Amino acid sequence: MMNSDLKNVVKGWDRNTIASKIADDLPHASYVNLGIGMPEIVSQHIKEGREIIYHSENGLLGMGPTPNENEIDLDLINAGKKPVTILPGGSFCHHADSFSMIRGGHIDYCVLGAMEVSIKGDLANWSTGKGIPAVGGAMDLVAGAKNVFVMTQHITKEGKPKLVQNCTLPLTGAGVVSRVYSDYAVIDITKEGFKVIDMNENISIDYLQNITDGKVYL
Amino acid sequence: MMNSDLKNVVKGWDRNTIASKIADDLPHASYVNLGIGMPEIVSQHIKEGREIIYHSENGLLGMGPTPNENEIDLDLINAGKKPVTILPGGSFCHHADSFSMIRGGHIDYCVLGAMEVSIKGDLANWSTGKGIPAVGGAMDLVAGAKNVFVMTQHITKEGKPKLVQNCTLPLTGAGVVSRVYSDYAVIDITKEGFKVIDMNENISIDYLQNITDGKVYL
Amino acid sequence: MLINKIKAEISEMLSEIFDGATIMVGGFGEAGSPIELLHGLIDNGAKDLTIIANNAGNGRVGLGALIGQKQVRKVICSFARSAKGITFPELYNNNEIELEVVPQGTLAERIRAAGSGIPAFYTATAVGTPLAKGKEEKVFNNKKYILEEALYADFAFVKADVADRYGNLTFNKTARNFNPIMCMAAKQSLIQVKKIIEPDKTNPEHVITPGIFVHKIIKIDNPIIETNAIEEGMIYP
Amino acid sequence: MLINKIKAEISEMLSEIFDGATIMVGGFGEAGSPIELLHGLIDNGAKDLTIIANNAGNGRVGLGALIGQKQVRKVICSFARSAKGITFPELYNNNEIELEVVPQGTLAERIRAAGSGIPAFYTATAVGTPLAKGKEEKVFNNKKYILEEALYADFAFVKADVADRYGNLTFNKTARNFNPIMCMAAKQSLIQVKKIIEPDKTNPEHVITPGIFVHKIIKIDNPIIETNAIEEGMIYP
Repeated sequence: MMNSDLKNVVKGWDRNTIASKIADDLPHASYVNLGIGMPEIVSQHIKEGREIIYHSENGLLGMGPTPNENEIDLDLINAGKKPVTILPGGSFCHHADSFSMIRGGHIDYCVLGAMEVSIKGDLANWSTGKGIPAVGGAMDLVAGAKNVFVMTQHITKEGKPKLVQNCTLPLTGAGVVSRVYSDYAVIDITKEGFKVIDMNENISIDYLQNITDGKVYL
Repeated sequence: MMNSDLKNVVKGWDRNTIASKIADDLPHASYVNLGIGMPEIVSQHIKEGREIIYHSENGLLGMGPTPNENEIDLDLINAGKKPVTILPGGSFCHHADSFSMIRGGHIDYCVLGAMEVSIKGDLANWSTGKGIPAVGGAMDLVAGAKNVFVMTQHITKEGKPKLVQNCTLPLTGAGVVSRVYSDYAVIDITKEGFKVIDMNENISIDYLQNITDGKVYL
Repeated sequence: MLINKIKAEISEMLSEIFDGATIMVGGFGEAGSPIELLHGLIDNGAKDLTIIANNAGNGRVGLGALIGQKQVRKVICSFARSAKGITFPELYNNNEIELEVVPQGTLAERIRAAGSGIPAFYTATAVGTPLAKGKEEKVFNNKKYILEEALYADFAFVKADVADRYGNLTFNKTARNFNPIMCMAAKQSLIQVKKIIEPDKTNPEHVITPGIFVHKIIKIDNPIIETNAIEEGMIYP
Repeated sequence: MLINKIKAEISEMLSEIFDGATIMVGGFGEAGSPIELLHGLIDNGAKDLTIIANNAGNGRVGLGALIGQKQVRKVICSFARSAKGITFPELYNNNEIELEVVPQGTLAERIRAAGSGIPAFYTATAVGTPLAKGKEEKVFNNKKYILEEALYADFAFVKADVADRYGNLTFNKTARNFNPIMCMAAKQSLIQVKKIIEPDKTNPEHVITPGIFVHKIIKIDNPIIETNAIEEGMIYP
């Protein structure tokens, strides 16, 4: 279990470093859905020579970057309801067709935030159990995408681990997460536990174990 | 039961007369699917002042008449695979969307041929039980259209009734037929039996009963 | 006589609305949101409504305004939380409105199913989560799925871009979203459009919603822009 | 590096085909029928195939030719009878080929279901008929429905009109038919098109099959016209 003294002692990777690690793992020509919030910056870190096609739940394939102020079209928005653009080769479709792309297993990767990820790959990211329940497309994405990547801080603001033996919050999906990218490590979900495939250069495996509720191994 | 002596004794309505009776019962602005074969001529008998929109299973709404020889486009065909045209206001769609129109209850009327119609509204029109079984869209149409009209000869070439107490051939649908238009009568399927709502001027109700296997009433 | 689904007045559009009706409301965010029809529904005054939509309204405009008028008994949606939401949270926190949360893709598919004659289908979405509670579970190819039922509606409120008098519709960019499938699922679909064209100007290859799914159309060529209306503090009525 | 799904040779298109594969073949009648890909499959020689299509081929061209080569173990279709059918009836009457008859709408919906992550759905089509035999029955709103399962495929063979290098497709008139949904249902969809355009010439509002459902494309700008080929007595190979 975590020692609360460790909270924020060692500084982890910043968001752009995490995003860049994710971007490096998205192969050329893959179809990708980036969750609202932190995952959106992944698109800024794609290596030269790779073409990635971004999908947005609201019927947009081939999503481009944020428009300039004078190019904003309120009929061209993303799943976060923010103005976006469409790239050549993109297309529009209705919501059922858009979710056929997700639910039918056609999206190669989705990248989502997390409140908790369990050692079995369970994900909780839609509800704290309080307030107005709102799920959006998260449950469809984790059930349908070929690979579910989680981009998250390793510990909560309160200093609690987000990678846990068992999720305590309502699940978004059970056994759905393939890989977690945190500020301290890149971790695959395996039958043997949290397998560390990349670790922050400033920490030890013991440190990582200490901030993780569940067995980590190299 | 029918007396075989009666076979062909009284001449019934011809095809165009039957088609015209059906056409008169299709309200203005209705969406209609006409089965391959005899039902196709119904479209030639629509009264002036009514606009009917024809649907063809292979993704064509707003089907128009047969083209002239020099206007034939082999990519513009109907469910019978014959060249057709499209009228202004028509549209193309894929097969699942086209059958959503049928199966989702959006087609107001379909008109189909029959081998047998039972007093409960069961329809057999796809298989004699011999040869290569082939069903096409018939089962979807009878299950999905709001009103299923049957256009048929009252008796078979062998002189047997087509309106029967129980179908002997494989069903297309159970309890699906609304109304039958034969060369001798127009008959509604009701709980009480075959209700005659129009009868050939040259026959009596006894004659009609004699060529029908199941109670007819006025 | 020619088929003509175009109406002149919002009141004609809404003449068959009744208390207790289930109404689908198209749009995702404000893109494709039929604000003028919703305001017409406030004027109409029908109550005890069930609303099926992706969201639960922003500010006191459109769906937000309708909910604020307490005309809505229940909302079925994927995401009822919104930075600009005022009326739904108020009523929800006072237990004055019901909420059924449905994953967005399941919502879309349940709507399409209703329009396609499918009373229920199996899906992997929400398996193992609280939203699967009470739902029939079945295994296909060693994977668990739950049974989801079709979502039917009496009316669909839709905003499209262009229509002809047959009801053939096209939409603008991501304003398409739920609108086409809601037209399929409702007994009567009511469409506000920016532009009306002659049928011979409709390209049959480009129609998104064929006229068979459309019942009444009204031209609103300069619709309210929700973002601006909320910024300007608009309150309807 | 740019995404480019366009291939130069039919053999490249078919490089991953294997014996025992399930292949969806688009087209309704000859409209949208991928004859050149089917002839490529004859040259390829893969056998023991399951074909999912609406029909079972005409003459000794395209699907009719493939069946005549005895490369097909089973056909799943709605209508295997045809005035011009030669090879399927021959094999069928000799019990050399299997047939699964599926109502046309159920066939289309089972294909779409596979592409949409729906392993099974309920439908009213075929209830009370011999084609409902062995199928699970369930009542919704006092009406009987049967459970139909998704139809998956390893490959889809499709003929489209225009493509760009991303695989965005449009079709010509009723040549659309089963093609778009088959692209969704197959692990790999192989497309022959008449014309290839630059992506910036693709109108994103008019795309019928988005590139995500397309894997390989080949340009066949002057495809065989089945009707003419059969009239002229063409026999492939």
